[in-house]
Amino acid sequence: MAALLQLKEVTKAFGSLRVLDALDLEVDKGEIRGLIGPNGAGKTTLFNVIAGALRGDHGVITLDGSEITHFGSANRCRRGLARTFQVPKLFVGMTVLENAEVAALFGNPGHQSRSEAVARARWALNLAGIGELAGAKASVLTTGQRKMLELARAIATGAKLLLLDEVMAGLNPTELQHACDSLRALQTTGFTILMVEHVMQALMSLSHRVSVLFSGKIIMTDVPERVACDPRVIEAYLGKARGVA
Amino acid sequence: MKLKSALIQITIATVLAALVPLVIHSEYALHVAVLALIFAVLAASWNLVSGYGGMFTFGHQAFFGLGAYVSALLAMHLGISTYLSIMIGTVFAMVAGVVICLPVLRLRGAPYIAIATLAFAEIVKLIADNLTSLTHGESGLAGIPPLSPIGAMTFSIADSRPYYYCALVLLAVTMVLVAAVLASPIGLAFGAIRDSQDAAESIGVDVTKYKVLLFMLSSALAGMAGGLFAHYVTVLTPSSILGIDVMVQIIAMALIGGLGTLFGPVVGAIILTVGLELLRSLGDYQLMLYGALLVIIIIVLPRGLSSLPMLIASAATKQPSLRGESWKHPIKQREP
Amino acid sequence: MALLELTGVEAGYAGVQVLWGVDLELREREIVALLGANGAGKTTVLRTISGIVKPWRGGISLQEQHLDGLSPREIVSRGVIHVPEGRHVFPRMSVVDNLRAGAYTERAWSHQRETLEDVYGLFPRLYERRSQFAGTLSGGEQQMLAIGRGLMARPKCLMIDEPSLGLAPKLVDAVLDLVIRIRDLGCTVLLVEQNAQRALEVAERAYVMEHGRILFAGASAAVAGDPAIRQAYLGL
Amino acid sequence: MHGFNIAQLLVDGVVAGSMYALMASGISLIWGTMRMLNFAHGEFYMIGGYTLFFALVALKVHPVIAVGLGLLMTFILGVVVERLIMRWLLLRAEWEMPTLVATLGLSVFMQNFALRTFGAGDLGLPYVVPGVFRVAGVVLPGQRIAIVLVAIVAFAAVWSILRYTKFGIAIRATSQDRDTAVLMGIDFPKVYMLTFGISVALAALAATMLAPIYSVNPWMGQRPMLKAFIVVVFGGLGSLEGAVLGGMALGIIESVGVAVVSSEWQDVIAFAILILVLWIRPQGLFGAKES
Repeated sequence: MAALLQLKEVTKAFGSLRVLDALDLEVDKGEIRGLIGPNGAGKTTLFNVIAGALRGDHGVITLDGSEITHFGSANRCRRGLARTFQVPKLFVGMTVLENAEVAALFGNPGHQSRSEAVARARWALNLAGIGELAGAKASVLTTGQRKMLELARAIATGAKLLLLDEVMAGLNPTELQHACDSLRALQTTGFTILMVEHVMQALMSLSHRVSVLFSGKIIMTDVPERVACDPRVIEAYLGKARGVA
Repeated sequence: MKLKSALIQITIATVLAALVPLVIHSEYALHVAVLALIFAVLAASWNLVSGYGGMFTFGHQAFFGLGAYVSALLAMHLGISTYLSIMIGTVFAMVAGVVICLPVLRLRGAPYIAIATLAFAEIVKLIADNLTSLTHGESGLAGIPPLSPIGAMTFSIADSRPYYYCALVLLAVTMVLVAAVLASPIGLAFGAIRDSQDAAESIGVDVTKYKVLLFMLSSALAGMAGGLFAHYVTVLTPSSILGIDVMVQIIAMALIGGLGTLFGPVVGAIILTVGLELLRSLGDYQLMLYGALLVIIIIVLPRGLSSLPMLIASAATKQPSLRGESWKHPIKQREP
Repeated sequence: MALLELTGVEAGYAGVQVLWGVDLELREREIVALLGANGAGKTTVLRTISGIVKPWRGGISLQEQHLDGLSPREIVSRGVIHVPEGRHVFPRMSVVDNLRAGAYTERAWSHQRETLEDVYGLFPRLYERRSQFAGTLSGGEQQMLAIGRGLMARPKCLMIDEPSLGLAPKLVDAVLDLVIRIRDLGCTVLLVEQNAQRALEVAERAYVMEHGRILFAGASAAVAGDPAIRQAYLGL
Repeated sequence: MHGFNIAQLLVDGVVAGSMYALMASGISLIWGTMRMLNFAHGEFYMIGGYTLFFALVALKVHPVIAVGLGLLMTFILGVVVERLIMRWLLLRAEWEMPTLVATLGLSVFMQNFALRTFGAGDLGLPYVVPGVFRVAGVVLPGQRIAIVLVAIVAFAAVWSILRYTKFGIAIRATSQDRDTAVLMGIDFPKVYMLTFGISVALAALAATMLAPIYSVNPWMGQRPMLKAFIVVVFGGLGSLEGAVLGGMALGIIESVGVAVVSSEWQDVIAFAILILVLWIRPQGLFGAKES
């Protein structure tokens, strides 16, 4: 299967601190890939570098075969890569539908009419399970609904690859269930998903494969069951007992 | 707001406003009305960048003054039609808007944008002050020709009525333009940029392009208002149209009506111009009132009069404030 | 006797509830670890104790006196000190000024000379670097400084949030050794740690949090052997 | 030569620069600590000028006491303004724009209040320090020497307060990381109040020194404040050293610039450079500190 997203030796340093250290990563078309790692491993930086909010110091990023290393985030989005934010950044002055509509209008390189954009926005809201909120003001949404609106906005851009940054954090159990269902539905619809998530049950049950980021490198990529049992991962998360090392 | 209902409201308001001169015969009252309309255009144009674009500029008077001076000078020295000169003045203001927009694009944080735009306005004012051979500096540019006649309608300093209609048309056109832009995809892009620049970029909005567009539109409208102003009052001094006081008035008008609302700045302009004129007995205390009003509004009614109904409603239903938020020691991320 | 006690604390931010009835107890002169995955609510517990977040319900008491409802300043002056995650030293202040800032309360300020000597005794490295800007220190040194700054307030209870974050393994050892020495000086320590294994080695007791609730509590040895902890971290 | 004496120009530049630096350091201190820009700084300067005038002319007190009264009056006014107006705005989630608007409104209010109360006329004052010294062809009026000395003393005082006192540590800690300062038990509202008071008192100090040279009127604060904005942008907002360096640089450039550009165009160039600096280095020329 061909890789949709490919990172080669991507490096990013803040001052003397190398947050990403010649990192390689490939995400295949159509998969749900989980990205885990302990606090401070560099997950958010990696996301920002992939999405274009930060530029890497080094390395090459390709999306669907074409290089996007030097593109800004708006341009990357129009090429099929959309993200959500850990703390939702909604357009609070607009309705839910308008939030998704902007994404449909501007995320897509092809010209489209207003009604097409609205239709696509509604479709995205339905996929994210918040279709019935279309007319509501974005400012009145609950945390869970905000997260889902971020997801819907990413979908509405028509992106092939969704970067989801902790979409499940702060959701209650019902919302969590809905979110999991939505993501599965998205995957069967043909989206590729790369997700950072701290709600481990959800991540482990959704992901086809999980990549583990530790001190700026991907230390392993495998199916969830094997990742969770791998001593390196347990060590990265729980730490190493003294004297064992 | 839906475009259709906005257009209907604008039409009704314009028609009603058109009847005003039939009721009011006092030349003085009409004069105040013309000023109110011109300031309404100015406040509405500033509302575009600040209220809809989220960029709080402090130099909008520069575009107003540029439009006024360029148009006045062209009409005086080249003898061209005042409408042509106003158009050229508008283009000047628009170009100036693009010029100041470029550094502003790189700035995040209201104080930096405020300083940069204020410095720009000061430059324009100083130029008007210093080019005495052209502008006569602070002693003022006098003898600006009134608007050229349109068919049978002639303009003179003695009669405010034709100017009233002229200003009303300009305001109506401005409002329709603003409403149409806001209802279009461009308006959605503006809103997205204002609410979250990061998110706007992440969904493919070309932030630079739309910010420049916003500045162009806003400065052009301000320039056009300036042109009309110049040919109405026929005397210009740098401090009367390029001073910080003008900016204070614009901000007060937009704020009192409600930033980021379609009619707010217009309502604010009318209330403040007419209201303060009614308090004429206060005479020179006007500017003091403007200053005090700004402070009071920003503390008590930061969203302007337009938020008043909402505030009353929420006070009546006694909505609890957000729990867990300690107002005494709020901990927020405050990075510039 | 309990030094610090939380009973049924519920709290959150801007209408979003994070803590759902947290009970927690610290006794005099002990180290207690507070464990759990990211986003479990550990930091919020500390912020609620230190008064930055006001509890919605439940009580917090220090030696049977109410702490909830007090301002962060009053809580600090009663001797409950929060060393924040990510160190947060004042980067453009010298090391010694950072330490003096820690002694801001009246009581601590009048004793600052002695305390400063004690802190330099614990952290000789800080003494060597005392006139350097804190921003120029290494990550490990900054962590030492953050803890030292907390000690300058002469705390009864020191709450340390993620001291090992971003530190090399050797430094993690050094920091955790210090935690023991601080306890031996008579201070109670509440340790929030990502590095659970290591935290359990130094702590007498531990609480494991998940989704804003205490999932499990007990002696360190019991917690270390319990599968619940792996579930809390890795979701299995 | 052409009638320009370089030494004289430099000395004049240092005199003007030390006053710009005083104004700018107040604006910078407020910015650094409270993260707000004070558009009314020039009006506090004006209050200092008027207080000095009335203390000297009406109360006929000793000049040193008059200057002291000017500082005290402005400090108290600053504290009151912070407590009554700024406090509410600074505690809001969205504080950047509202504080700008409030200080702008305050500026217009105070200016026009002065205009109504004291009239539009220029009030002249005798030099507080009489006498003129001549050194190697450089003319040095006593007042100007006093200005530089006072500025040096003021900076030394502010620097020492920031460096050595408990309150100074609280200011620095608050400005570098307010949320962490709270964890030390630092009462930041109090820090805000006193910082604002001290900062505007610095402006008043500049006014009491310059009033005898430039006269007192309701608009006297406008130019110095705009100049101070240029300085803080050059020096980097929030940096005291930057304010001093930037102030001196602007004073000397202006003074020497007279030899090159006629004086009425100097400000145009200064503002243009300001925009250029913001464009190229949004953090200011010397202000590399904030990442």
